[in-house]
Amino acid sequence: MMEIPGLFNYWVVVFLMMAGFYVVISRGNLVKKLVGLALFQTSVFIFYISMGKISDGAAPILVEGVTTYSNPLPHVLILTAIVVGVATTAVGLALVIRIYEAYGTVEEDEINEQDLIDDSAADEPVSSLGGEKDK
Amino acid sequence: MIAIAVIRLRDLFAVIILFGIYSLLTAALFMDLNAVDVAFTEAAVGAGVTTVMMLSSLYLTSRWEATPKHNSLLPLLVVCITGAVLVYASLDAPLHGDPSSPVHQHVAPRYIEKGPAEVGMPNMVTAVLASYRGFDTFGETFVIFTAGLGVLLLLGIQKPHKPQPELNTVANEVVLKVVVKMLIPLILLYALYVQFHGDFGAGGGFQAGVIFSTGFILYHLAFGEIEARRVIPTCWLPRLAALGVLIYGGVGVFALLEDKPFLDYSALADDPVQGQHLGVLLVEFGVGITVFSVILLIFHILAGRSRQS
Amino acid sequence: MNVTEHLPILVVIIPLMTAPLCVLLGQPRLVWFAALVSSWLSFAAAILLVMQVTAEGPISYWLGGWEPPWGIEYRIDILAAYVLLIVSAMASLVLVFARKSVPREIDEHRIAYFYTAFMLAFAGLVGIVATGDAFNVFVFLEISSLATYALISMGKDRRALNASFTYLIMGTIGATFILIGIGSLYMMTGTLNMLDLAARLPEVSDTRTVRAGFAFLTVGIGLKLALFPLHLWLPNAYAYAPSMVTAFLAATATKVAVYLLLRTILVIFGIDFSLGLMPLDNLLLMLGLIGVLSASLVAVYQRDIKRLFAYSSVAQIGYMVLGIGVANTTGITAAILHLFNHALMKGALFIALGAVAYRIGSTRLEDFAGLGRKMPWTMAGIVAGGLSLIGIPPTAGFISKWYLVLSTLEQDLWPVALLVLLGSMLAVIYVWKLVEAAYFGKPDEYRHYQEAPISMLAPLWILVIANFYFGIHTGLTVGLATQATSALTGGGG
Amino acid sequence: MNELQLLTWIPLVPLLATIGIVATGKSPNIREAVSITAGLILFWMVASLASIVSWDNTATLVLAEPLPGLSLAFNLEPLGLLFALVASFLWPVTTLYAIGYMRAHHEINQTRFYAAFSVSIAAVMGIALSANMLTLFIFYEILTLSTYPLVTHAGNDKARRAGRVYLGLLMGTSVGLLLLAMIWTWHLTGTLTFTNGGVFDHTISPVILSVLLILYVFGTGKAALMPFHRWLPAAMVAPTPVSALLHAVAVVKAGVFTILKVSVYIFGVDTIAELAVSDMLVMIAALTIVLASAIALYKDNFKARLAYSTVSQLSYITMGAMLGIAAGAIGSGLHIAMHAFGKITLFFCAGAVLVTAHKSNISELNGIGRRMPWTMGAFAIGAVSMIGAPPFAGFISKWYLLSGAFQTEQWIAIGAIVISTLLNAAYFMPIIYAAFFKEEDPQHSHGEHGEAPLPILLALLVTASATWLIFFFPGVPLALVEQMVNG
Repeated sequence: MMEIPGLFNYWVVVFLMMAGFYVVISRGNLVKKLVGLALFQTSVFIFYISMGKISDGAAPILVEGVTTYSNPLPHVLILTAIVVGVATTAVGLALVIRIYEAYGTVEEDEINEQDLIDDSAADEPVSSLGGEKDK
Repeated sequence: MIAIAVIRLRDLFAVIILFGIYSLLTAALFMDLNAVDVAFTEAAVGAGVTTVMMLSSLYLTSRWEATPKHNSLLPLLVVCITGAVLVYASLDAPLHGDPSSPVHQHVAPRYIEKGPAEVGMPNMVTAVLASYRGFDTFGETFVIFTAGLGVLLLLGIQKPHKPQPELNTVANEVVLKVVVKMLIPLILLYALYVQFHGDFGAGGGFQAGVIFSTGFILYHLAFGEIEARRVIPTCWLPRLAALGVLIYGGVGVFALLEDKPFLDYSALADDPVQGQHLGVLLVEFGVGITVFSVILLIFHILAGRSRQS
Repeated sequence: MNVTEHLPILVVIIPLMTAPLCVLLGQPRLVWFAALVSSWLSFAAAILLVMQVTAEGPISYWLGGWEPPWGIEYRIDILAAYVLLIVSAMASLVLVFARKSVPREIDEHRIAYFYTAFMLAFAGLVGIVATGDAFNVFVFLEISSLATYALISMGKDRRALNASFTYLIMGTIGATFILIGIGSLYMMTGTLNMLDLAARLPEVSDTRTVRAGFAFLTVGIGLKLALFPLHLWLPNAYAYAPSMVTAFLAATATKVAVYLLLRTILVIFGIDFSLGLMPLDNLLLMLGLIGVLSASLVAVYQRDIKRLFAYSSVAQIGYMVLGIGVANTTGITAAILHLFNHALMKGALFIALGAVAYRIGSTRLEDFAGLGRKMPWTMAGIVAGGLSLIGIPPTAGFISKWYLVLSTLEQDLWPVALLVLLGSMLAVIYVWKLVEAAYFGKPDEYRHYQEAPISMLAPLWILVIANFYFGIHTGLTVGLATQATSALTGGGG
Repeated sequence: MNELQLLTWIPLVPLLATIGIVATGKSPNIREAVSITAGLILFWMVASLASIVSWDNTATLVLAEPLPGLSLAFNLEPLGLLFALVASFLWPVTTLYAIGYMRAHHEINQTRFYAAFSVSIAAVMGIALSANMLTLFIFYEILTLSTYPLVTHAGNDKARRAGRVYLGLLMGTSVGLLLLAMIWTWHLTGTLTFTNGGVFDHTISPVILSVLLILYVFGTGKAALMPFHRWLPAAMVAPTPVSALLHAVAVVKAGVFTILKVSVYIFGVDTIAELAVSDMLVMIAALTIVLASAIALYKDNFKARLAYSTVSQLSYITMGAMLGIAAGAIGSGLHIAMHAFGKITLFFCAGAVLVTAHKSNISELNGIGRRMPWTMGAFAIGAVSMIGAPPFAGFISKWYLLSGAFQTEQWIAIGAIVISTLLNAAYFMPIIYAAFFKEEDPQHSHGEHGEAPLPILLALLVTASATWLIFFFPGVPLALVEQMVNG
């Protein structure tokens, strides 16, 4: 899609972003959420990279005779961002595994149900606090 | 598009594979947007590492996603608002690829014009990455370190149990073993190339680290866990990661001791450009080590985990 | 090397570099000691910074020796120094408290990594405060966040995992929003340096992209800030995290987010844009108010005291946001003041709760029965912290309340003033629930009670005394706050 | 010691006493010796302060400056001095009484009791001497908090509920209304210092002033103006010495004292006179007077009846302050002192009856006057003084109030005073009559008992005679309040 000029790229980004974001907040499955999160982030990466692009500019590696390069800065930022993304995913997955071991499921609803049970188990009314005695 | 499929599908396995393909496509897109390094990383990290991690953790959890009970209207609304804002935003955005857009005006030119001269390496990305915005990369390395640490904290290291049959079937494939034996040196060699060639062509610490670790992961798959851990004991990996970060930080602190600002590589040698070059090399090396050990660590942990649950 | 020149980076680097060292050290006591020392060192650096900044004005530090906007700049103005002080001080105190508390709550073999994660979280927060570069904020935000997720998930209760995951999802969404915001700003200005942005934004400030970027930044920070209604992750995260983590987070994390908000709307965009062009002030005012009242109400009905104070934290954040929303000098001063004072009181409260958890292994209301007798010092600390929370003179809480109400009156928003005070009445209720339980409840005969160890009482009482000291001698806090405000509203740092 | 030193020490003495009490908690005798001596020292100090003070140049002691331009400061001022004199005189007396009472009644947690007691006194001293509204507010809150453990002394559920009402009303009103009023005043005028003739100039619209006045009057929950009076009856679950000193003198007087201070030194008598809303407040006060007296009439519980009588008496003071005229203010100032002596006597008697005869209801008191002549005699004195008949203290203050009401032609106020006087008579006289002239009915008798324990007797005789003496020598208080009004 390199030849398509103008704002099209941004709109693709927006679409992907919406897709990923939607998965994150609507889906109950934790793994799916993480996938969505990754999707979401990737779309942001594209957003950055495409702003760094210059039409018929070359990759930002010094070569004799090439004058216009794409902007290296967004690339740098995104390199960082990608790594951050994968780091987040890693921690997230580790959490999911622990959750699975603790709850036996990775479905948000079921987990929340179990939590509610825990809470209510803990929340029986306070035993009436009797008067205090002298030392 | 694949994104849709990712939303629709309930089979998480397929979802993840699709996601991998999707990342590859993104990488291709990056490539064609002249973001060589980014494409490289996305391919290695997004398509490679992420997928592997997701799969192995999927193996530890359940494969099928339940049909969501709660209705997804509110989320849809939120998403639409977000999307609307974004489109709204994009309306005033400078045209894609337009050289005159402010992005290309203010800061960037300096990198492009002076970068090679000041830092002394043709790959501007590496220059910016490791020198101009070296501190970002420093932070980034710490992010990886943190991630490894987080996984370690969460899952801990299990003792390797005796390999399970289905792994043996793989492990007994003599041919495969041989192939792998031949492959691994190549991979490692390539990794080293990427590592140290980063300042000329595409690549650098991250990519190198990833490739390096994939080499070992391959070995792990082929020869089973025990073998793999004999080569590099898991308990070393965190220390190795720490070491990598320390190398990076050490360079910075060295500059401090020279009473130059933190991470000022020109402190490393008399000729600033030389110093820059040296600094970048060292730093990239540190990054490489950290990335490699963290990824391998995570893989070991996940793999070791899969035995007992 | 000349230390005074490198203070800005030292504050961040010391804890940051300690983290990998902790991994290499491995031995728990050793690790704890290293963490303690480095946190105290960075605390000292922060103190020096405050003095330096008040003496010579904002400091700019060029990382890698590249001048901004090409390189990354560390910029320490009064506000930054002030927040740095808070964060490092809290870290140092909490680590003292941790000596006994952590071995009780974390398994032996994890302690070393636990402290590493803690140092990373700490360093990340400090980094966010110190940096003057928009993208660098994101990076350090992620460092601290990732570490925090791990830390929270270390809680004994399995619900800690779920809480941590929710936080991870919301936090990452927030971070990504911030990333989008930064991106669109960068797209319009071509720079990432905050001051440079501030300089170049006005000419493009009427473009939709910038406005959207502003929106994304605000929402993203709002998520980190647990600004109502984006606060859902906070109560569980605080309730189930290990005590020392809760104490540290409650006292610092949200504060840093508030700082970030101030930075964004006042420094980067400038007060005219954020509070003039955009309808942000009324929005913040409303959200803050709703946050205060609803969260306080919910807090009243909590049975788990940790959760109770977590909700009250949401309410307190509401106060700060409200202060910003009032959008006059006094209001912002109030917000900055409350930043500090709330760190004091919540730090004290959660440390005290940690001590209780350490002794009786629970923070449920009914388990507080009779603690007034059994752990007099701890409970006295809680009561004092509670009074400060309510805003009874002569505590620090009173001072910030005073400024907040004053600011609303200056804008002739006296209904708001009334509601703010209503909030503190709710605080009376939920604090007194605890007091009654502790002083009139009958202790359980079968349980062995004992006063908390000195290593917990010491930090607790340092904070309690600070609460009273800064309620009477406000020269430092009010002084710094007013200076910071004038610097902020005067445009730039 | 010079004035400043005294200003410093007067609040400190009770605090030191607290420390001493806690330290000597193990041995009751020393503990109580400590509190009594502290009381005597305190009174001596206040007295000497009164003797050396010269109103032309009163010293101000600045402790700290929590907010720029707004300091924690003490300074001497006639009304404050009067209040301090009364409180510090009654403290040792009450302590004496308390010793007898607490021991005879085998109360628990006596150390905590005495400690909290002296903290409260310290707070009262702080209130009396405070030079500006902020200082007053701080000590006002401290007083609320330090009396909380006294109210909930028994520690049972009843006490706890009472404690909630107590804290809820006092702290709620003060934080919600009083604080708001203060900050508002600060916002308008930039000062909270008590100054003769008030701090408001004529640029401020009367509407805002009216709102502020309402906030102040109702914000001072301790003044027990209806509808915020519920805490006072509730507080009666406390041991009698507490009800006697704190809820007949210290706390409630702190409330009306605040109102009086505000009306004289923040608004200024003239400003009050100009405000239309003050008439409304007078009306509310009048209503409180009558209603409370009426309720008192139907209370059979001894202390409850006294409590409601206190509520009504307090509103005399509020009313006087709201009249917006010198005589009214004087009357209020005097009434702070006069009512103090009378009411504390009554409470002492109620307590004495409770510990010796174990009777807490009025219907049980028939013929008790024969067994306890001294106690009931003192009670009669107190009662008559309450009613406001000569030759007892109550008469003087009522006289001034009435004259103030006449001068401002506040017929409602006059009516209220007259009616409540009748009601006072109606709910006190039967007690005296029953005590002395009715036959003791056996079903209520709890066995033989004689006069109350000696310390109790001493205490209530002191206060009773004081009530009587002041009628003949009203010099000091009168001089002080007139000083206050004339500035």
